Amino acid sequence: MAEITLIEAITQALAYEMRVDENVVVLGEDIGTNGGVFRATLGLLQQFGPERVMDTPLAESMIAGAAIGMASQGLKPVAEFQFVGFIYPALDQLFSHAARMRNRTRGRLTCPMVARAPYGGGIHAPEHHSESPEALFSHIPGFKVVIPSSPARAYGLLLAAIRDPDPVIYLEPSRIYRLVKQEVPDDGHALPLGKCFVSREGHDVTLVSWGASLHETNKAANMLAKENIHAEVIDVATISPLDIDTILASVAKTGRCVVVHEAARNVGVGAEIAAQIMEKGILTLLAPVQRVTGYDITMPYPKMEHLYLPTEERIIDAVYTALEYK
Amino acid sequence: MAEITLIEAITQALAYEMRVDENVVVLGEDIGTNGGVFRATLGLLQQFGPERVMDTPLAESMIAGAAIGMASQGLKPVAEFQFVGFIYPALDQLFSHAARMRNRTRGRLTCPMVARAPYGGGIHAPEHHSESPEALFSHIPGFKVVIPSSPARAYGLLLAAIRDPDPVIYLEPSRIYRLVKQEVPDDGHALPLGKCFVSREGHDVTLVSWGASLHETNKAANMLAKENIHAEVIDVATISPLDIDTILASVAKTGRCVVVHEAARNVGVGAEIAAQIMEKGILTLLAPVQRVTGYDITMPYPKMEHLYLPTEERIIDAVYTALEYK
Amino acid sequence: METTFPVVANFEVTYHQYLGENGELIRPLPAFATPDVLQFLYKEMVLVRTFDTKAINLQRTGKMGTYPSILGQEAISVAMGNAMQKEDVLIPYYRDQGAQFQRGTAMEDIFRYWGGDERGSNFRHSREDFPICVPIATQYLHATGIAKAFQYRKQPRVAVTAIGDGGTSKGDFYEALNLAGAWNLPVVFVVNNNQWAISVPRSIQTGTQTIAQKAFAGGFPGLQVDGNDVIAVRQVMSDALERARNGHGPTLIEAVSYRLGDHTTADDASRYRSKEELHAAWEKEPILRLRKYLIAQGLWDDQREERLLADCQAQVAQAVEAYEQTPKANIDDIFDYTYETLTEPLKEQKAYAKRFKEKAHHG
Amino acid sequence: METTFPVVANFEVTYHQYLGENGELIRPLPAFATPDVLQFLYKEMVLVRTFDTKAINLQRTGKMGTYPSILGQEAISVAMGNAMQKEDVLIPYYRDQGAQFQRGTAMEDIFRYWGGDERGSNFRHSREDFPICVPIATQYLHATGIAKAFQYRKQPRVAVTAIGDGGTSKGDFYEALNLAGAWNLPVVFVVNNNQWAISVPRSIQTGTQTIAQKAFAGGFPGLQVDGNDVIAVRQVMSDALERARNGHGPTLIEAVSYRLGDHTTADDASRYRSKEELHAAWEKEPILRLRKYLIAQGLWDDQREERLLADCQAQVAQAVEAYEQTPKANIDDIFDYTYETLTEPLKEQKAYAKRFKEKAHHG
Ligand SMILES: Cc1ncc(C[n+]2csc(CCOP(=O)(O)OP(=O)(O)O)c2C)c(N)n1
Ligand SMILES: Cc1ncc(C[n+]2csc(CCOP(=O)(O)OP(=O)(O)O)c2C)c(N)n1
Ligand SMILES: [Mg+2]
Ligand SMILES: [Mg+2]
Repeated sequence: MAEITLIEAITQALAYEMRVDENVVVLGEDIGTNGGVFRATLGLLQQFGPERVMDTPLAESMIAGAAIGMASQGLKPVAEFQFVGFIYPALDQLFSHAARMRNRTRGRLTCPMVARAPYGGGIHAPEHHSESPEALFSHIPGFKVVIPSSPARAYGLLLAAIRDPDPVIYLEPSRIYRLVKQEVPDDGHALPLGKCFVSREGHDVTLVSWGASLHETNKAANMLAKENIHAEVIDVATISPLDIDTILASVAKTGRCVVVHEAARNVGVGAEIAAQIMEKGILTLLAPVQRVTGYDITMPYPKMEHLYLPTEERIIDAVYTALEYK
Repeated sequence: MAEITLIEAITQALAYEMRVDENVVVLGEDIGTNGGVFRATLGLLQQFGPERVMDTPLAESMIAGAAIGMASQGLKPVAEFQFVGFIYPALDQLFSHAARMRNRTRGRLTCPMVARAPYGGGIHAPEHHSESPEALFSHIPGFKVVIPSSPARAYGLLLAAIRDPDPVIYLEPSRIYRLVKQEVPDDGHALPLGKCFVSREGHDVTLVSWGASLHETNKAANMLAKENIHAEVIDVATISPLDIDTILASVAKTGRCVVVHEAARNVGVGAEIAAQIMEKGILTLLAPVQRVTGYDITMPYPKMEHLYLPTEERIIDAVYTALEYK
Repeated sequence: METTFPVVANFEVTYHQYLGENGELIRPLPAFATPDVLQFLYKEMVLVRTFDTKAINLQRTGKMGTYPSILGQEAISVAMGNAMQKEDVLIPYYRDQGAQFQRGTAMEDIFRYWGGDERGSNFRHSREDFPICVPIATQYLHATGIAKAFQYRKQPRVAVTAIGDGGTSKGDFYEALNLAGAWNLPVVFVVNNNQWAISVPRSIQTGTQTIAQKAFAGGFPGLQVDGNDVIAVRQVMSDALERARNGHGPTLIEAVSYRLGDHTTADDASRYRSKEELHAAWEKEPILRLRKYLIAQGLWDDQREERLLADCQAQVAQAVEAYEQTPKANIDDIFDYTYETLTEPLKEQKAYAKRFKEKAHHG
Repeated sequence: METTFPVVANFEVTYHQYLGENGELIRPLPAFATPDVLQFLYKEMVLVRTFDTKAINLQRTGKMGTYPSILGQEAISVAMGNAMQKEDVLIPYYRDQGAQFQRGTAMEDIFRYWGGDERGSNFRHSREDFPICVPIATQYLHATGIAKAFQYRKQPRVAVTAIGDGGTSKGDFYEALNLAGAWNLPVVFVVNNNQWAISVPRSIQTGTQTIAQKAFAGGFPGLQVDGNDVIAVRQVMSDALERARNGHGPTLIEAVSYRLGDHTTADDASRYRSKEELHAAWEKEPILRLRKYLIAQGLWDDQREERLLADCQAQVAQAVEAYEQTPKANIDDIFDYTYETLTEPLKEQKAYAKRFKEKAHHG
């Protein structure tokens, strides 16, 4: 079996689900002939035609609002937002309607849509092309928020997202779109939403991350291993609802935890994870949970973005802070 | 001096600043002849005329976008969003531009605007009229987020917000618009942004809250006092940037902390406060920080909203959990 | 050499009316307007007004929350719902009671909604219709998505949506027009131009001569209709529905009317508009107008009116009864519909909430 | 009885052009178009193209990031900036290099911006002009706010803003038109209709005949101009500016042109559009057209062309030099402009960041 990249895994999942379920349609800007600016929808127009692969006018509120309408009719729209920095005009539709339709109508109308978007920095892209707003969606009840970290997870989680009966925000770390290749059988097997994955076992410290940052986190774990420090690495994968149990089980073992994310620190997802570990696992904690995050500044333009993104060095520094505690 | 309500204090602050600074203009839906649906701008049209008190067409992105343009020209627009549940269409303008203009232009253009909105639940209003999205704004670098809890603080903080050289999100707890009256001298004295206020001193537990919830928090403190439990109560007032030092100083004294807010729990501001207390004050903590919050559901319609809002009982329950720890 | 510049596109807005302000016929009746149908439309308008009066009353007596009266707009709403086929979908705004009743939505559900109960949107009939939409103009986009689903499935169905004059200032309104035009969608866009958006008059809302002309931004026809003339609204609706159903795309209908009541029960319109204006508007109101016509034609009289009013009262009273008998909601209700399956965090929160259920203070 | 429905409003779009596709005059020259001015406009267009070519080259050689070429739209951009007064304010989109240069914005700043450096938006001249706007259509609303500030202060200034054809699908575009119409604001709205929004052709973007007609949704004039005819664009711009400056409100100008390059250096337009279409578009391009006219009038020749190209190369080379000499940014730069005064959390974060400065791996 050929190895594929994360973005190819996304295309593979979209094509799979479109083949087996004719209610699945995709829509967005430049997703047709062009196959998306990152080529996530490459070939879909040819395979499924313009009625299912819809190049839309340039309007994100419209994309979300139309998807909500389609979903209410039993379609399963997968809407692409060209970059997650351009999803903000759609927040009203997403927050006010997608997230609430089931609750508002007590289950009569639902919104089984997926909002996909390239996400995160480190690709030397112009301003607004490198944002990490997962905290915003995680705070809004009604969404599931999913961020894959590898081709296999991208495939399995996207299938799960499309099949989920509720709206899923699916954020794709563009920095690792083509970073690694994996064999990903096109067997239609979904991965569970709402579950963390233990990516690496260890007993000295728990490193928690997701998306592209998981790669620096893994690198840090490798470097630490050379110092005989054995980190357990957790890929959160579903940011909301959070699978705190898997994290707590790890922290119960290690007693120390570092959470790593690209997004700004203040009221970020790292805070939630830290707060829950304290609430439910304080007795197992040997040091305060450390956060290695983006700063509370707008993501810098490419020339300076490397100063913003969490690095192995910062992660290792935080691990030592945790280990040296008391 | 006559005593005034929180909303009258807001009107008083607006009028004061419009008198002393002709760059201050107000705009929004129904703020002219009607004086705003809650009457926050009552009388301003008569005093300052339609060029400074602008009834706008019904469009929130427009209100924000136009305010950004005005602010770049040195005006100090104070934009009213009729309810904070209707600010979502403006999030793109606010996140992408208001919060970034100074940084984007390295200080050449700035955005000294205020976005005011009635906020929070408990007024038996229809859906979308009872939201608490302070976490969203707090996560976005570039904003200050302010929530007053009394007439005096509403006055002083609004003056500070208008005078601030950067964009301020000013959320007004509508539940307490007319709950208490206070003497508020119309002397133009601003209160500092970025500082918590210690509302009540105590040594057994620190209660941290803001806005309308501060009232249940204070009531809980009163009830606890009868049980000889002396709570220190902190009014956060500026939700971002957070004055963690005042909170830490209190927790250093009490060893226990309960954070109370109406907004949904997941990735809420309570998580940030809890995480920071752990990071910087874990050695003084005798129990994990407790959070008493809204649930991770859409704010229920009026019939059931009382089941959602934090109550004295829930706060006291959390205090006992903290006190009984270990 | 030429000195003028060629015209490359031009557009016009027509105004549609059959009944004059005094109920006199100013154009030949359209085919649908048989005596039966006209009497039916009349009755339905009176029913809506009876409901409306009761709803305001329920609010005033503390039995319901804030409520937006439809007073003055009955013709638009009734004609709109009446012209639709059952299999069409209504995507209403919050002042579409008449259309909702035509669609089979229960009065008690509307009471429940404004009584602060989500169950009011779990319609037993018209189950594909959208619930009341509070965030202004968002519903216009939902309508385009629904219309797209019809188009995709090659179903001869139409999405019908409505909005107020104020709502036409919002981005979602225009984005919907643009998409509907670009995709030639089976959708009918209705604007209830009742002259006011809360306290903001139409003249401040937009600088256009008509609202109908905003359709030209989407590339399809826009027209004005006398919104107090139920015959005219019913006719332009049917035309637009037929156009849409036959694959000829969207239409924007600006129904010119007047909000005779306050914006909602939380509003006091005397703060911002004159008695004179209001009195003048009452002269044109839709129910009286049709009654005058029917009476002149010998199709209506006082006896029938009396019977009708009694009938309407009885129907509404029954709905009030059903509303008041609604079983109490419980904690499960507020937790169980955020997701299809309760998540782990919500299981925990629900259990916690149940601990406090009995003690709640507020409300 | 009448049987037709009266027209209550009508509208038309005119098309403006002076130079035919082969550089021949098809209407008498407007007054501004003296030989000097025409030569000046020509030179400025060539300068923009020289800059553009260099910018693409910088990107290709790894010296700059993604860049959106203005190839084909030089006439629109130069005419727009040229028609403005110094005290007016430009609120550009990302393909307005020509207008920016007319306004005094330094070429090296544009290089810096696309080189990934915020300092590129700290213009030394044109300090009130807005920076490049990436979130499509948002700038149209900024323009209305700026225009409102002028109106409030009774300053005879105009806000000029631009957008692409794709951008006209967005809510902010229409909300801006509506506000400008409602408030009669001194603003000129320019649409660069270059036929493509990345890979999406104009025909998919909107169902309208023209983009100009979208102005009717705002209640003010909209017109089409040949965007490859710098004389026509300059003239309609002046007219619109004068209208606005004299308190007569906004104008929407649809400048019909063609994007001769890829969308940006990250795009490959051959994936989605035909060579034939591109070749046909080259036949109409603005620089060649004006050159033909100038040569026919004896106002231009090969010698002047050669000198001009050398001049432009030198100017651009100087800007590249300045760009390359830009001092390195540092940690303070990324922290110090989020607020006027560094907040406590940011002080802490900045100190922390400085600890790691030397070790950074990425980039
Ligand atoms: C996005 C949004 N902004 C503001 C409001 C508050 N609001 C409710 S109704 C209304 C006026 C609507 O006027 P119009 O569209 O003319 O409809 P009408 O009420 O007159 O029928 C406003 C401002 C809202 N519901 N949604
Ligand atoms: C809100 C938003 N959505 C998407 C994008 C990504 N994007 C950048 S340019 C572009 C196409 C714009 O086309 P058009 O408006 O015609 O301008 P042109 O590039 O052709 O000059 C898109 C989709 C964006 N910058 N902003
Ligand atoms: Mg209205
Ligand atoms: Mg274009």
